[in-house]
Amino acid sequence: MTGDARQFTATVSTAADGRATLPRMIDKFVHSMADAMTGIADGSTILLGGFGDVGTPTALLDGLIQQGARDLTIVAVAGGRDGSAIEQLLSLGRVRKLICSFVRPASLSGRLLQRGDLEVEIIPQGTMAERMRAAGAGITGFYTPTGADTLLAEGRETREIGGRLCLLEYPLPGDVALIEAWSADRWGNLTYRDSAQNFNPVMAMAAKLTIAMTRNVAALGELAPETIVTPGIFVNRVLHVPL
Amino acid sequence: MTGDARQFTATVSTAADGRATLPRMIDKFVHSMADAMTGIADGSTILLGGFGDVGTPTALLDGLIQQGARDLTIVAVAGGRDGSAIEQLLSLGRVRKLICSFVRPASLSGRLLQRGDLEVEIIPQGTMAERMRAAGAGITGFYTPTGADTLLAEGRETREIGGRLCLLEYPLPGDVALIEAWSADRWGNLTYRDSAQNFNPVMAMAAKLTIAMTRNVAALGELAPETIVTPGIFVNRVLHVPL
Amino acid sequence: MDITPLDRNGMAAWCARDIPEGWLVNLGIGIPTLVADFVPADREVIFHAENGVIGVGPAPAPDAINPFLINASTTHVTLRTGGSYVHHADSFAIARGGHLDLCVLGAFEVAENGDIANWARSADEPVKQVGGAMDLAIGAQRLWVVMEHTTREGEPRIRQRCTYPLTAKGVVKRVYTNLAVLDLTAHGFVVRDMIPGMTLEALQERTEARLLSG
Amino acid sequence: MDITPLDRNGMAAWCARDIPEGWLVNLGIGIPTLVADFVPADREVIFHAENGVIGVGPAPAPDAINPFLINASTTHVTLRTGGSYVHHADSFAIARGGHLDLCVLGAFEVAENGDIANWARSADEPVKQVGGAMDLAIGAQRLWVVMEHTTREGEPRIRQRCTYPLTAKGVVKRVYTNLAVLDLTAHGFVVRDMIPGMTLEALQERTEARLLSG
Repeated sequence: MTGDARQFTATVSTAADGRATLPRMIDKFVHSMADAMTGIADGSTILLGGFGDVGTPTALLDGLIQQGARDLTIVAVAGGRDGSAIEQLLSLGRVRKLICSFVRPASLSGRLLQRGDLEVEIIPQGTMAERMRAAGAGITGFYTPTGADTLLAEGRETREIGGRLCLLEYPLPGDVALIEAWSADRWGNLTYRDSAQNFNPVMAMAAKLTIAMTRNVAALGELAPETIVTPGIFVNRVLHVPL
Repeated sequence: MTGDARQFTATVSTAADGRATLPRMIDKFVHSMADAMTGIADGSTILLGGFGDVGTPTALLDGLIQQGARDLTIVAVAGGRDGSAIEQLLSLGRVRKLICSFVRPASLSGRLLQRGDLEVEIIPQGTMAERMRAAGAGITGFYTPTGADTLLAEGRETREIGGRLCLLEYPLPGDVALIEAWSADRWGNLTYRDSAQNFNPVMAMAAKLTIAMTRNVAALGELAPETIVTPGIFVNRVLHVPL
Repeated sequence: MDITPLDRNGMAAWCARDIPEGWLVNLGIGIPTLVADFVPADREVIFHAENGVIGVGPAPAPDAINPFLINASTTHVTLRTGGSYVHHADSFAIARGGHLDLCVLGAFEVAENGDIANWARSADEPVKQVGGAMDLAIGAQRLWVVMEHTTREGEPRIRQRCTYPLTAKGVVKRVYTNLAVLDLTAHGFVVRDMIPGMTLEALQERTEARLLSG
Repeated sequence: MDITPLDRNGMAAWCARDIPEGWLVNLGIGIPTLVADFVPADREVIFHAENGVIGVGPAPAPDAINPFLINASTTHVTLRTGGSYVHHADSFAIARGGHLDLCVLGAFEVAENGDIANWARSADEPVKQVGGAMDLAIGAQRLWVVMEHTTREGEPRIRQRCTYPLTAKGVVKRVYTNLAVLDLTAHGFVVRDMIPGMTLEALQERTEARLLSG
């Protein structure tokens, strides 16, 4: 007889992990905005996808405003135009800090910044994307020539590599990522439409809790494997918000 | 009248860049193995795609053997089984150094290594992939916990980040990448089949000269933009090698 | 009572039972790869392979092999419905970035400080088999090891300190052997399960590290 | 003879003529974005936009706007046949990794040591407009600048040294202004072309850096 664990009745419980031990199909869809926003704590760092109006999860930002979390750090490509959801978050006093690649003087974030009423960290756009990728990829720091010869390097650690001055950059992880997808299945696999990828796939990797709104719902297997840009393993919740 | 440069006859020549100034459609297809291998110099570092037999550009390796370049540094996932094209390169004495994540004791690379007749650099597989991505992405160095607590870290620069010991790793660029694609168009846009991506897209980014063999040829525009994995901007030459 | 140590399949099955639905799991080469065979097909566990497969499915029928679809052991596999592909850098971003709920590796030795040694039997060994083990060991949320309890010569592999070159420090959370299941806690190894007929005393005799009863 | 400085379109067209077939080119916001309009549609130049578009095509017809397809200026564009998309980290990997044959940026000032300043008029300026310019400036194979030769007040923008905060050091290769085209060489600025009626002396009067005749 060969030993076979299947004969034993004793099972090592995994309940200590806080996970259910009963089989349960993977289904990342939530069915209300309230469920999508559950548990976002005050003080969270929110990675906010989109570039311009494309790929921007506006409905989720509205949900975040409803949900009420405050003292937020918002990471986004820019400080938001007037009329944007970022402006609304700012005007409600819910943002402690803004991390972005630029701020328009003619916007609420620009005016708050000029008055010294908002903490803003400006990061070169490529470094911002790369810092989030590093967070998602377990890279604990990296060197880049970007910005090394500029004011942004003042007081920071630099190093010459290959004859080029480089800045040391650290990962930029999020507590939450809010992203927009074109289509999603119950595993959380996501596709994007045209230029609507932008920051979304990178932010999905970089946050502890990734919440996606999707314009379309696909059955599992309906999205061709070669068209899936964000594997569902990076996504925690999906909310269907039709176009 | 508004000034309009189109009225001028003088044109600033770009011939100083060594590029042709005459309009010429982008067409990266080459039509012979000899053309594909042109200019690979002795002493080159060759990034060699594939994992097992999948995505491995065997025909291009045969072409490299024919082409005759020597004193090569080969970067590949492993040292090659007996019967592989890597073994053939090794047995012809064309390899000065092998950079890989493991070597099988029962292979020519293993036997050469045991005899001290081959320089081998062993890199953890994920670090190897990331070092090539760094080369392609202009990241001049990065920190990773991978291997930091091991023999591979001996004598190397480490740094504690977030309470974790990390190793400093540098980019791993190639002079040439040899890769296999499933389909390609004249811009060099590439798709891969199933698990045949592996190292290929990363190596395409990391080499000065990327040579792809493709199993299929597509007209420009035939590959759906959302299925293109390697944009043609990373590819220099494409050779059609039907399955 | 006679004791019958588990064979490779038995160890794999023991481990498989403890993998809950929904986890993303990487299985190392050797016995760990067998674990997938003992996870019921209707339990949605997502297996990750280093060569960029997310959602590795069971072996194909011999007449339905897809030559472009292999796992990290270069064995032909299938893709589970819902699965997808990434390239090697993104695949290891998954591993290193903490996205694996679990990695199961084989080992030469594990120690009560959580160290694992699985790639070389001595520092001088010329032929080094690192592969992706170091990236996986440091990156996964949990590292479980499946291995024989002792060497063929009867030497212990569950150590106070590893004697072989390390793969990673302080990462092992659980060990499945052909004799027992051990959890690694702040106090050391705790015996969670043993094969029929095995006693804590007999197990301790085959183990260098001190064992605590669960 | 009267001189008529070029307008924005004139500068863009001047630059456009010098971009050869086959190059991968990123155009910064402002005048550089106009450059694409002056590259003939049958000349295969691949335009890259930071938001992950490779192969930006011309503006769509007003009734054929794709709301999901914009360039880095958030203007609606089309995708050229053969174009594709990547995410933001990969898009800047293209820029930083040296894959752009050319980047064309606007600037406040450039200097004879190749420095460029294009994001802030003083170190104390609270509202900073960095965007992707620093990544593009350090990464492209060639950086060309398109800008007015002087400020509205007649102050020179072609400097011995930049007076505004730098975007990057030593990267500028060529400058297109409304008056001239200057190449940056090891010896400094060399005048490659001037608008009709302009003389080297008159141009030097509007330029702080020393100009060499081409």
